[in-house]
Amino acid sequence: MTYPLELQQLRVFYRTRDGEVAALRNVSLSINAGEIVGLVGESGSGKSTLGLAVMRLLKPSAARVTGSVHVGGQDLYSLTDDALRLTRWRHIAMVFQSSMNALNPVLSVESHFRDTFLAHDPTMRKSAIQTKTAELLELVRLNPAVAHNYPHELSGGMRQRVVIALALALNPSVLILDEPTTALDVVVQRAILDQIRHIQQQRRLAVLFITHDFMLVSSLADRIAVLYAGELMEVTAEVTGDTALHHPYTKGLMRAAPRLLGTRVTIESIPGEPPDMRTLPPGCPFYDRCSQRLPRCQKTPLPPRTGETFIRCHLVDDSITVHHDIGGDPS
Amino acid sequence: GCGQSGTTTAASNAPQHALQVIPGLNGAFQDNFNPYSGSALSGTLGLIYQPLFYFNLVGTQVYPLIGKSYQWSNNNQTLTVTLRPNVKWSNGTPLTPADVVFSFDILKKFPALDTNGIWTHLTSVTAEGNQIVFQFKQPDVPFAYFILGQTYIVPEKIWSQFSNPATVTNQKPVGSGPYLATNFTPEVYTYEANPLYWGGEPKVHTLKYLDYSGNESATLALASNKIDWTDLFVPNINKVFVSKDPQYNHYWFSTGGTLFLYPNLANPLLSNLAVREAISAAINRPQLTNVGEYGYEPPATPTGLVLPPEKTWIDPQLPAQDTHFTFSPAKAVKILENAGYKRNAQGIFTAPNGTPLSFTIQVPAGWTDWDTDCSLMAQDLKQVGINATVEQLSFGAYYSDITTGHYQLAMSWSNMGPTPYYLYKSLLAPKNPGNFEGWSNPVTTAALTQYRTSSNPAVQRQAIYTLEKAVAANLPAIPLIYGATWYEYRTQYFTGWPSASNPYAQPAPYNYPAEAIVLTHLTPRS
Amino acid sequence: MSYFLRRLGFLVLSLWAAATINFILPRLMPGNPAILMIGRFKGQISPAALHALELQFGITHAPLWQQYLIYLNQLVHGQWGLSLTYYPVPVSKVIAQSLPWTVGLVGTATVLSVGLGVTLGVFTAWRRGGRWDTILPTLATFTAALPYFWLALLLLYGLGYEWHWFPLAHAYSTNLTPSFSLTFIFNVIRHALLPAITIVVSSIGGWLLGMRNNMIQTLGEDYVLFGEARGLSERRLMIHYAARNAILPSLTGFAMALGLVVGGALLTEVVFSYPGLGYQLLQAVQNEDYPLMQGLFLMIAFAVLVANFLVELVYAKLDPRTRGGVSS
Amino acid sequence: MTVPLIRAEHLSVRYRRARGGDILACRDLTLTVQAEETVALVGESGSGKSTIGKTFVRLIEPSAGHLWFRDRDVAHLAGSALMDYHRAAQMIFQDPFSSLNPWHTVAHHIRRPLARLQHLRGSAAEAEIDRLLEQVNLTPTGQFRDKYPHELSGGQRQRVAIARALAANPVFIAADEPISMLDVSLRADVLRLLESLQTRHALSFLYITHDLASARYLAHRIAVVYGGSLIELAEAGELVEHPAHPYTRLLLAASPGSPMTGALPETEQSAPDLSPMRSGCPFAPRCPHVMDRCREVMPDWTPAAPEHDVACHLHA
Amino acid sequence: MTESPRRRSQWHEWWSIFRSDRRPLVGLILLAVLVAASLAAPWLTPYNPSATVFTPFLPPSGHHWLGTTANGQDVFAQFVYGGRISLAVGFVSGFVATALAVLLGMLPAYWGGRVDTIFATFTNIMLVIPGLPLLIVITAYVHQTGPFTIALVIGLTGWPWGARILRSQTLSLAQRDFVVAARLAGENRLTILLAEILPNMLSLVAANFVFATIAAILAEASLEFLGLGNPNAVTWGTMLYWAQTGQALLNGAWWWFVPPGLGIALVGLSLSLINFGIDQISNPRLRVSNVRRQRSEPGRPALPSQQKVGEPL
Ligand SMILES: Nc1ncnc2c1ncn2[C@@H]1O[C@H](COP(=O)(O)OP(=O)(O)OP(=O)(O)O)[C@@H](O)[C@H]1O
Ligand SMILES: Nc1ncnc2c1ncn2[C@@H]1O[C@H](COP(=O)(O)OP(=O)(O)OP(=O)(O)O)[C@@H](O)[C@H]1O
Ligand SMILES: [Mg+2]
Ligand SMILES: [Mg+2]
Repeated sequence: MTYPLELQQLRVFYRTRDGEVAALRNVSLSINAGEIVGLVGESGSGKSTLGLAVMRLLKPSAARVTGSVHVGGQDLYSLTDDALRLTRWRHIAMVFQSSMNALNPVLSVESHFRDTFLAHDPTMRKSAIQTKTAELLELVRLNPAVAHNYPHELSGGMRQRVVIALALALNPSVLILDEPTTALDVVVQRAILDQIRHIQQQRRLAVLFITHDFMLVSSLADRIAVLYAGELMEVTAEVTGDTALHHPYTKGLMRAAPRLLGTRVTIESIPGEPPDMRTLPPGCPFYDRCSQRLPRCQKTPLPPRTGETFIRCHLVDDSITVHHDIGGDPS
Repeated sequence: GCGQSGTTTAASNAPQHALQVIPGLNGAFQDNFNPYSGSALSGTLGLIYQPLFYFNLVGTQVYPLIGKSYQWSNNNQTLTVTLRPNVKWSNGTPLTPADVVFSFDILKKFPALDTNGIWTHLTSVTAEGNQIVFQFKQPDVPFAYFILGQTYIVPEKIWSQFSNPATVTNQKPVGSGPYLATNFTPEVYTYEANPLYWGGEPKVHTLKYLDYSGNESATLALASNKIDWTDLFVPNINKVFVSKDPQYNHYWFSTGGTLFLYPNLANPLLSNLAVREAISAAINRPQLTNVGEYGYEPPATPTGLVLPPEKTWIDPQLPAQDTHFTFSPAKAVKILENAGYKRNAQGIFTAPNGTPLSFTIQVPAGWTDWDTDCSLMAQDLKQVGINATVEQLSFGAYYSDITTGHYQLAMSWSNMGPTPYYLYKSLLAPKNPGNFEGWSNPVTTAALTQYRTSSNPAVQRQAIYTLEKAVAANLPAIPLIYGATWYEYRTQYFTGWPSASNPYAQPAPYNYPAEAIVLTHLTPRS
Repeated sequence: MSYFLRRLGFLVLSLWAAATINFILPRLMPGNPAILMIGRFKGQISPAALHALELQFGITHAPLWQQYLIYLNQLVHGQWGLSLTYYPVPVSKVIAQSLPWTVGLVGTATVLSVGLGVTLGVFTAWRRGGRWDTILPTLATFTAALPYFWLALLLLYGLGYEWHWFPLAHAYSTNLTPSFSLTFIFNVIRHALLPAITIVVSSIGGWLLGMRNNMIQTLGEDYVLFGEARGLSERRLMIHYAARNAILPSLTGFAMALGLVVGGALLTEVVFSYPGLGYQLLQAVQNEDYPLMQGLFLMIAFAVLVANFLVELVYAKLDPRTRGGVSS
Repeated sequence: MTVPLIRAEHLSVRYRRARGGDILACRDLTLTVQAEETVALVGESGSGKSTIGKTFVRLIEPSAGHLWFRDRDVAHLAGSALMDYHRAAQMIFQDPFSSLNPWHTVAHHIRRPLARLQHLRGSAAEAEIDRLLEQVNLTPTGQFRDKYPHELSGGQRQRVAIARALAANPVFIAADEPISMLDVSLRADVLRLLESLQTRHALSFLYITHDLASARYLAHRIAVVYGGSLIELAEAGELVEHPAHPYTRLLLAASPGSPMTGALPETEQSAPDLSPMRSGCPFAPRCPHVMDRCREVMPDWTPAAPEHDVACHLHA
Repeated sequence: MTESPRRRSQWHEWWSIFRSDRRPLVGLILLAVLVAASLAAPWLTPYNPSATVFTPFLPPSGHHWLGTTANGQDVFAQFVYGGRISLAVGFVSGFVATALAVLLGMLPAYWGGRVDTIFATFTNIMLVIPGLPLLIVITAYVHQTGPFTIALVIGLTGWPWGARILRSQTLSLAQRDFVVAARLAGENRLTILLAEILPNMLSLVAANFVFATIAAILAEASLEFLGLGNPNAVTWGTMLYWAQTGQALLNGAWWWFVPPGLGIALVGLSLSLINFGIDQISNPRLRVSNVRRQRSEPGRPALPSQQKVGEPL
């Protein structure tokens, strides 16, 4: 079968003053239609890089990409510039991390829609554009009159909705959301997430939802992919259950967030800091910070894994039971 | 007489080449032919309006213009001018004695127009038939120069109508001169020959006065052989200009007024003749000429007379050391030592009372050749143990300093007239505005009076001889070099230009009313 | 409304300040115009003329505050007086005669320079790292540092005098009479070319570099990337997303430059003997021509302020954030 | 009960703005913070949380009301008296990237308040710097002292900011969203640090956040503000378990980790009116239970439960 | 990644920016050569720059590297000695203008209130007054137009544009949390201004200095070209003046006219090239280091275009 989005052995290297530095290493991930995959990880783990690489938006002068990205079975990286331009929003769209600044301050909301439509269909009629714009704005629960506003006249939440509406404009099959709500108030965030989920189900979108907020994504996503130092450590479908097997890093992320309800559980932070991407150890990149590390974790490379779900950890190799203490004391 | 008989025989089908003039560097021209305006367009005085006579400052000629002759009487207190008959205004009406009288009376009525102070000397101007009678308050023979040569005659009919003649731009001038102003733009204005001119229609039909504000573009135009007549300062003129067309390109940098180093005689050190002599001996005048002035402005002579134009005035009995300067630092040192000055630790001479010979030399900022001259002099003076520092001041500050005696040494100009009297009067007459140094001496004052009150050339000559000796011996101001009148001309289209060998009139286009004399002497090359 | 009033207040205040500075400045200079007139002739006119000139020029020795009040009063009544340099030509006439040439030459050159500079800046930034991006900014840096009067002289000498490609001076050939004929217009353009090139060459670099900097800053903005992601054409992105935003910080600079156009390009005009205002300004200052200086300074101040005001209007057109409301 | 550490009484803060009229970012606020207590201030963006925090540490002078510190009104202090107050009341800012000067070393940031507020100089100051760095777990201190902010991670920077606040040896710290700009794993770090500092130094915190979960974690009591007004105040557990005000309920429903699904309980999403002329409940335009009264009168402060007060006409 | 193993101080980082881009380095070297040449003038040439002892208009040769002037001065000697004053004037007035810009731009801005309004208005008014005429008036007023009077005057009139830019930057920096935090730490206003705000504007100040210096060198040359300086001082400006009055080009003496202008252009070029480096340093995107978890980037100082471009003199 063809996935709406399929990444194989994706690697991204940034060109820096210290030479090329890998920001993503051998990432393989597929998303089904109608599925939301959450991508979590600390800052700098490569989440946005992944999003941009999937969109083929990394500047060739700044970054080198190997591996493949297939959108609807089509290899994005073998397209010509023009074909790429046309494929982009029609098949795969993205909402940026900093959507607050994703709208051109000197253009009205309407112009953004017009630009988007005309870029892909120069013959589109003005009236058609207007009706579609109104429809899309209503889809994200905005008053269609907002079309005449300029970005600065909108609140952050409204801007975010406009950006999401723009992302849906050409009815793509894949949607990448890079921290679409981090800058927002919880109430607004929740409203937007509800809408995203609603639309996603309606249109059977394949969604890659990038965030660093484990709590947020766990209630939203069908699967969660955990990125650490440019590598996928785990892809899991179930996070709440106590029995599920998890990578120590995933568990660390879970334990770090305070709970809203229930008994007050002491939170714990993951000690240490993410590794320097320029000087990664040969073994597990999490080795330095892992509380359950084994001697061989330091030198032995992590096993390559693919599939719907997987864990890449030497503990799991040996079928050693990982203790699940995320729930703390179940009293 | 210098009247030209109009010749029309040479007239050909091809229009005559218009004579191209750059009358000095200017901002865009402003349409202003008011003879009373200091900024009237070049040619207003001379080509359009004329005085009664023209006195040649580079030669000895006196050209009768509207006047035909003049005469002193009544103990030199009455000057009578006989007018030339049949002079017409360019609008065809005759020029009457009443016009002449009016041209003087208007100066009385509007003192702002009387830039020569005519009415401080006259009591009345009246017409008697064809004659104009000027009554003087006191005998002042040389002042006739201003009355006869510097006062322009205007038509009463037109000028009596202006409530304030000073503020009129007079764009359609009616004059008695050889040319008519015909066309004006900010870049070029045109004169055409006046067919009604009393001396006959000039042979040069058309004059184009061009506006150049940039020295560079003007010189390039000159070097491109596009200009027939101008007064640009051009260094290395033989290479830059003459060599571009040696057959036709010529120049003559005639000497103008003498430049002096003025000592403030109120200064106890500078009032000492020895100090002035030492300074004079220490100055390397040829160097000023060659380095400061591109070799164009020759060293002056001790009498201050402008040579060669005034060479006929030189006292043949003048001792040799008073006819030219010798540069001698050694002599300067000796003079000071003899006068009892001693060198201090810094090598600077000090007066017996202990004050060192240390002076400032004032010079207007931006007059760069003078600035250079002064710095050369300062170096010269240092050589002989006199400390001098150059002070460059804005012109306003400089001028008020030298006129009010707030200076020690200053480089400045002197005034010039048809005879050396004008220089000496301005330089030596007590309280005279040009007497910056504050000279006052019974001998010179008496000599000036002697000249002023006599119309007898021999008496006048004796007075000048006295003054020459006094100046050379006392150095009330120290002559440096002669100013120069820049003047370049081309003979490709027109001949008859004044030159060193034929200095019949001041040669530069800005010399008024001399330019009219020059233009009426030119003939087109056929 | 209150905003408008405040702008108006600033305008009036600025004009008053310019007028006052312009009253004080020449009077700080030693001497007076009559004395300077004597200086212009290197003493060739008789010293008796000083008094007469002072009389003509109406130089009073009244207390300064009195002169100031009279001066302000005349200004308010639009009387700019008679130029002393060109006495008795009215200041308004001196200005009116030279202004069109200056505006024509310097204005066109400035607009050209801004236009070209901005375009090239946009272009080089867009092709960042490319060949043109290494050549043009470096070249621009160099031309911006050229002393332009030096450049003017070199051009005048080389292209004008040696090679005869361009005329040596003036705004039009002196054998033509100004008219609206094609010959005359071409002649004017031919005469303006060399000075205009000088102005453009020496000022284009600043605009290019400034615009390039802003562009690069803007190109890093998310909305440009988001536009690219949406598949917008390069043209649209470059012009409507990047350049349109990048130009905003330079607008004040444009306003200043446009306003100062009426001050003329002094040295360029002098070198090419162009009949513009620059040389008049120099002469006015050097001759302490109070009325002419006053007229010119006020006109310049006025032009700059008006240009600023206009640019504010344009700004509002280009940047919706300034159109009322609270900017974020 | 003893004298509270800090008590705001009818505190209001008015901002003058060039255009669009003045706004009341804090309106008639009455709130106490006891010694060694953490009070969390939650509310949506723009509700006036930072304003309140800055007023509590007197970076802003209130336009009305009193601010009692122990038994002294510090609302209008200035000059050295204000400096004295700053010895007791400090602040931690939201953004560790802009709260440290990129030009100064870690040690310098801490040395300045020591010198100005504690008059510590020389080796005594240096020893104190080491001690403070240790307290915020920036060890070995020698390794951090001479670093520049850009050489530190976000969490480390926030620790420096905390150490700087501690340098004044305060009894009260307003922590303005100290973790909102930090990464997940670092958030826990800083929360734990604040927790431990409180017990070790007998500190009181005004913990400003929009994240109910962390408020519940760190605070003893939670105060909810909306549109510049305090609308609910209760013990932390009580508030999240039994929210009384419709806005609090909305907030809770929207917070990640809440079990509530389905549409949010609100009618529309407009920003609250902050103009001084407003008379009714700030939440009225969004409230699903809005009554006429709500738009006209600001509800009184009423107990919804013991130690649980709310300003809502529903509970009157 | 959060930490680089090589812990570099700010200065190191800046230096590495200088090294990595070739242009600032070229600029530095160029400037260094020009400065060194003028400093080493007595060793580079045996001739006195003012001595009029040689044959006029000699073309460049082994004896006279750049030929001689119309008065028989050695052009190379004039060039290296003249560079001294031209550079000194440039730097002095660049310094004065920058100092004034800092003083009149920053202080009132941080003081705020009416003081700020008054000074901002004053600055805007000063901007409206055309520079060269103002210079001419002031040089006329100040007696003695030596190169350093001119430098001072140029400095005194060259500040408004910089002041305006620095003012807006100060206003934006004053809102930053670290400034607020400094207030909490008990710092007084002056300390905050000097120790907290000023350092963060150094790159802007440096850029301002660069452009003020270029403008000053050009302005000085313009004044002297108009004959308003001291013609006996040897500077690049007076060289141009004398070359122009001496009709160097018409005499074919390009070697007299070209070097001073080229010298000025090269100084300007080198400074602008150096400014590319400063520009990069001041670009906040490079300064915001690799660790970040920012929701947005608040208060990013927008660099207004730093040049007062295209003011025709
Ligand atoms: N243009 C670039 N040049 C060099 N390195 C880069 C570039 N962009 C990102 N990186 C590096 O690549 C790594 C991954 O960055 P990325 O932005 O993808 O992280 P992220 O997971 O999205 O972080 P965040 O949660 O902060 O958004 C980081 O170490 C970052 O410093
Ligand atoms: N200096 C100021 N001048 C004018 N208005 C201000 C000022 N500071 C804040 N405001 C306004 O006051 C209101 C409250 O601001 P405040 O920063 O206190 O809110 P907040 O709750 O901290 O918001 P956030 O969660 O976004 O930090 C907002 O409407 C804001 O726009
Ligand atoms: Mg990211
Ligand atoms: Mg806040």
